[in-house]
Amino acid sequence: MEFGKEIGLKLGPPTRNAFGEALKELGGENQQIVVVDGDVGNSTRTQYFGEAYPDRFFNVGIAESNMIGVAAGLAGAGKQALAASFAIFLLGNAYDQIRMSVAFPRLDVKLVGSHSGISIGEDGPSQMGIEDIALATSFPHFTVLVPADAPSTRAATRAMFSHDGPVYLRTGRPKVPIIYDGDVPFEIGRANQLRDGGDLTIIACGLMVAAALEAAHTLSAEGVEARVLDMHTVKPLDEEAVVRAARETGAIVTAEEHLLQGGLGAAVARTVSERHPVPVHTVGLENTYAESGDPLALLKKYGLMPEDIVQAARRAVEARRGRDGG
Amino acid sequence: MEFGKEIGLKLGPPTRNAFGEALKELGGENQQIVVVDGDVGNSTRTQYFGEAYPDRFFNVGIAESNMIGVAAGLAGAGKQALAASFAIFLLGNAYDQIRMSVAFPRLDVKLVGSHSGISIGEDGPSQMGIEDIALATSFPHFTVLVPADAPSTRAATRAMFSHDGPVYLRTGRPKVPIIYDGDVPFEIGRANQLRDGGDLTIIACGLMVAAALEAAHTLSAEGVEARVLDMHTVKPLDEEAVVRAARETGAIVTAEEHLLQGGLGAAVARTVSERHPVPVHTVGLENTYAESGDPLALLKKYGLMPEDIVQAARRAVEARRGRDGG
Amino acid sequence: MLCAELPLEEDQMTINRMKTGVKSRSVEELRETVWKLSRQIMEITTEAGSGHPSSSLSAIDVITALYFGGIMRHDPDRPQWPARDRFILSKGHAAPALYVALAEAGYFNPDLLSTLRELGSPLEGHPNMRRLAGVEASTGSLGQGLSFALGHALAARIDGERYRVYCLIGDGEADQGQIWEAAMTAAKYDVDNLTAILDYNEYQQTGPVEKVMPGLFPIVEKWRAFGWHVVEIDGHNMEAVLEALEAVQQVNGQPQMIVAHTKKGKGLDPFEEDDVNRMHGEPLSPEQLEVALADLNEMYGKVK
Amino acid sequence: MLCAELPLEEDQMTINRMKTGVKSRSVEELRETVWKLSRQIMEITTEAGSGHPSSSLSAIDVITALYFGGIMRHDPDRPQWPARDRFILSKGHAAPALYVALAEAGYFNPDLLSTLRELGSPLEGHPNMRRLAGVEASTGSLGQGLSFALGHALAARIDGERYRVYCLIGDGEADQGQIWEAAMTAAKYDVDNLTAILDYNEYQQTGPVEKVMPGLFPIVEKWRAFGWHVVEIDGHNMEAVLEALEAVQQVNGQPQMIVAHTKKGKGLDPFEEDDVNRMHGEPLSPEQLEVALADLNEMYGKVK
Ligand SMILES: Cc1ncc(C[n+]2csc(CCOP(=O)(O)OP(=O)(O)O)c2C)c(N)n1
Ligand SMILES: Cc1ncc(C[n+]2csc(CCOP(=O)(O)OP(=O)(O)O)c2C)c(N)n1
Ligand SMILES: [Mg+2]
Ligand SMILES: [Mg+2]
Repeated sequence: MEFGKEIGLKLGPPTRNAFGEALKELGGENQQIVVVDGDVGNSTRTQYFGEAYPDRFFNVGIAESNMIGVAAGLAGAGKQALAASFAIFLLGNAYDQIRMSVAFPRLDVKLVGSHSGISIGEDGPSQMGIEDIALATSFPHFTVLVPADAPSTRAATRAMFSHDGPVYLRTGRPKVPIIYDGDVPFEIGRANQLRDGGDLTIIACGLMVAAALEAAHTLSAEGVEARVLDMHTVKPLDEEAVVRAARETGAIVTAEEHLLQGGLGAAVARTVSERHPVPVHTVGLENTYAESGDPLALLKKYGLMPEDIVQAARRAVEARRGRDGG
Repeated sequence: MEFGKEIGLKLGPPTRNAFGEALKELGGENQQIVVVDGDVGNSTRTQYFGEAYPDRFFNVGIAESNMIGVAAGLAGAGKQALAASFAIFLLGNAYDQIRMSVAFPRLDVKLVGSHSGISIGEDGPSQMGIEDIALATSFPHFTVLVPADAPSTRAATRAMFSHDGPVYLRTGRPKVPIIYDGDVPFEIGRANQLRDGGDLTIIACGLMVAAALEAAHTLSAEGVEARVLDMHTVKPLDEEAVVRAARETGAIVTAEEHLLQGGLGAAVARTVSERHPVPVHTVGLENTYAESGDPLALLKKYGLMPEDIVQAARRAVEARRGRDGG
Repeated sequence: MLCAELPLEEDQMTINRMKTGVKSRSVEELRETVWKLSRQIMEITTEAGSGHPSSSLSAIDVITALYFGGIMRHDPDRPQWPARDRFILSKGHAAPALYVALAEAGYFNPDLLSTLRELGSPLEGHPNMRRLAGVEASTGSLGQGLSFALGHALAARIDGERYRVYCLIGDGEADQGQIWEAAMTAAKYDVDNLTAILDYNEYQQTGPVEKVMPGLFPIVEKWRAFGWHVVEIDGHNMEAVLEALEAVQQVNGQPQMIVAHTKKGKGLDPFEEDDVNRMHGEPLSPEQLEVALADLNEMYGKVK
Repeated sequence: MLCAELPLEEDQMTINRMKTGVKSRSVEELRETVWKLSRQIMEITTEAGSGHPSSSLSAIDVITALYFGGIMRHDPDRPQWPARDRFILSKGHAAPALYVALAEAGYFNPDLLSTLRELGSPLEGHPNMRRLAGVEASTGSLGQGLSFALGHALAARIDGERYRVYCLIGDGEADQGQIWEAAMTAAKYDVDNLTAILDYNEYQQTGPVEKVMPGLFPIVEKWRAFGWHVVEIDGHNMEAVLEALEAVQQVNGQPQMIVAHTKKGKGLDPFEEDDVNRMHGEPLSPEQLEVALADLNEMYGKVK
């Protein structure tokens, strides 16, 4: 997805690839890591690990519920177990298994969902994970990571295994712009500020971080300066960064490749309304499934373009001014 | 749960019973209604229907995924199909089946989840539905009903079958106070205002409506007058009532027997921050599972008592004053 | 490999075939149809640049027999006809096979085929029952269709209708527990108007069933132990397919499973050459398409 | 009904029993233990006023044999001992049976038993592995334990450990597709350190299996078709239980299923009188408890 071209962002590899490579690396460093696949390792890229460490790789077939149970049992026996599938098949077909066998006992299971969002394109809505963030954040004690690009996905994968307890990591299928080309700051629970500005804050995750940067550029030309936060950890939310944004910029726009219900925007709105009420406008899928089609055409049709963030930003700034003046 | 005793509320039957009776009645009126059970009909009370209309009642065993598929197929063939189980087993074990076979094709399937909340008590967290609202509201086009008492559950059950399309109805296990003893206004998507007040609005659903009324009574003695809304429809949310509450009372408290993540409070916060930012304080389960124990003792320990609403209300009013004054 | 257990007299077969609303085709015509639809499957997925041609090809003989062999009573002019027989494509990624059959039957204008997977086209990557006449179920998440088919079959019982429900599942798809839940429940309710066909093409997404889930074997014994009447056939032999589909209609009080031995892209070089996963989820490149179409023509005696 | 397929020599049985960290009991002592633990199950659930005594009673002989018959190597002083054998109670609602066994073995003070289901007690309504030593898995949502047990069994393989994993599932629980997913996968990986026991008490929540899910029959053929070594026994006959549990340890390259024919509250009047669901999920009233305890004493020759 070529967002941010005009501000010099270069297209990098898909985040699922970055994850797969990092996982393989980690597998070499840590013998306790085991991987369970639901027969989609060539899609999620756990295959890289599987080929390198076949003795620690278990393909349980197209059976996501069982995949989670097996991973949980491996963790119960002391392993760091990772299970991966398409985001929606993982969280949707094994929700209760994750709840009962992973989240409730807080076992050290790492979950990775590929094929997130609508940017998978032609395969269509049955394969699109647009509710995975809502599902994953619903689990008490869970950590939910939505990295924006390949380098930060690599960092997220490492951070995930350094963290003791259940983590969900969201990856995507298309190539995405490189946000972090040098140093990659990645601390779980700590937003990365990519740009500062005093008129509003755009809080984004995943693919939408590049869109947010592009939007900020457009807004700047209009004289509106936006702070941009890469909220790579959706849970636990970096509430301090959110409250600071509310206090210092007075208006917030969120952007995510996900349903608005239960997503990043909803989490931000809850924090803001409790701790420092300011206008929060949300960009995401509004109560709808998408359809098959070209990824970019879909992002346009369903309102997930930089331009949609720009418009939300204008509305948010307008709303702030209304309040300030009123 | 004897909330609201001092304001004259009388304990009525559990909402699951009211649902079961209404379903049986409707079964007599409408031959197109069929029911699918996951071998818990004596818990969900679909048994009443099953005994009256055995030819239209299918018990598929302890297999919630299949239960949803069968119900969806029956709906595909023109039936009004209802499937019921414990809230978490229904939504958690069959999330993807509901998504793919019900929500996406918008089939006329009615889902009913009993054993919601932590007030089921001793059976403990594995049986408690505390994420069902988050899961059900995540489905595009879904209608999600959380009635407060037996009479409105009866009305909700009827409304559900008058509505064309997927509906989730949440019921509970304990006896709950009667809120509506005469006329029961129940329009899907339209909140019921149970009390007016100018200092804040308490928006509640399910069992917490009675708690909200009791809290409002306590607050009144302190000179704080609360509007109370029974938000029996969590989706689609009555945004107009919410915005009116924000505009007219300037502060909001939400109360639900559910995780805060993805629940009523999050939906209200999202609407308010986009359309009329004011303080919203939320009462519910904060990122935790509960445990086994006496229902009332659990509600106390996990902060779901009228007193917890009162405290949140004080904080919200305080926050509003800070803003008004600041 | 043919072992349909209830062979029928010629007469009875003819009568059964006449039930359909669509003119039923001779075995020779059916082979011709398979040839045509196979072409289309490969062409439209190559044109779309994505999709699952090999998963569609393995099922096309069965689907052709169902829609055009006089097996299913259906009427393209009345897709919602209450008494119609139903076909549920549980392995939804084989959507192209369903689309070309529906177009051939007249459910929609065949011109639409070339819009496969384009934004705005009702021919989505996986079947969407809300957008395309003749599609009975929205599928794409594996494991769900058999339960859905069972729901339809039970509805027939309530309504006193005599329609039959056919459901096609993948062999890899049978990894899913929901398939076995549905199998058990179908046996409980003795639904004999439900026929499942297992597209036993021996490959799943990442490799051969033999490697990915040998636990699926022995497949016939499994379905028998789950209370089903099981028939095993060569799923690319039209006579065998027809005979099995006829035969199962005579079974009383039991759901029926036809295990159809098939291949992903049988006889077509680009597929035959791949022993990893027989090009699962990969369209042919234009060059491969040319080779495959030539192979197909040869197989069907179409060489000019 | 006993048909353990690999009978052992007396010697071998004794050797196997000696593996355990806990002193193993004689058959007579084990019967005595069953008597004691059965009492406790009924007493603590009646005191708690809720719970599943009948579901616990049907499984108590098997659990007793596992923990005290020299079958499992385990050590109450080292509940996390890496080489321990594991017991996973998949049908988590039988928690009382697990709790009384763990208390008897010395995992915790038996005084705790009377706090069952009270706020603050680690003896929750369903097992919580984070709160009680000896509990290997948090369960309560049916269908999940066998996958979890399989995970443990695979971990042993990676680590070169020789521990065994035992998993108890309900007959109704086998309605769940995940059970069959796990069954298939266990067969794929030839895990012979995994033994499942099916508590075949013939009742589920709303009625007899016969009525609720006759599709579960024939159960032995199903597990065989899924690649398991199957043994069928009388689950209330201690010799038979021990013999089966010994025998399956000799099986190579295959997971094993012991189908244990049991009863919910065998021989105890209040349960025997209920032919709806044998008091599923209902504790005995104090009066019923008295009757049931008297029946139990009689069965075990404890009448004074
Ligand atoms: C629940 C679910 N998990 C994973 C997938 C991804 N997927 C699509 S096709 C496929 C392989 C299916 O194999 P099989 O059933 O043998 O079908 P074939 O293509 O061989 O006919 C997989 C795993 C899916 N669609 N649904
Ligand atoms: C996923 C799930 N669905 C439903 C239930 C509710 N439930 C608890 S016990 C039970 C019956 C279990 O029957 P069976 O497995 O035969 O156990 P038994 O008590 O007879 O040993 C049911 C349905 C549950 N615990 N989990
Ligand atoms: Mg296949
Ligand atoms: Mg049972």
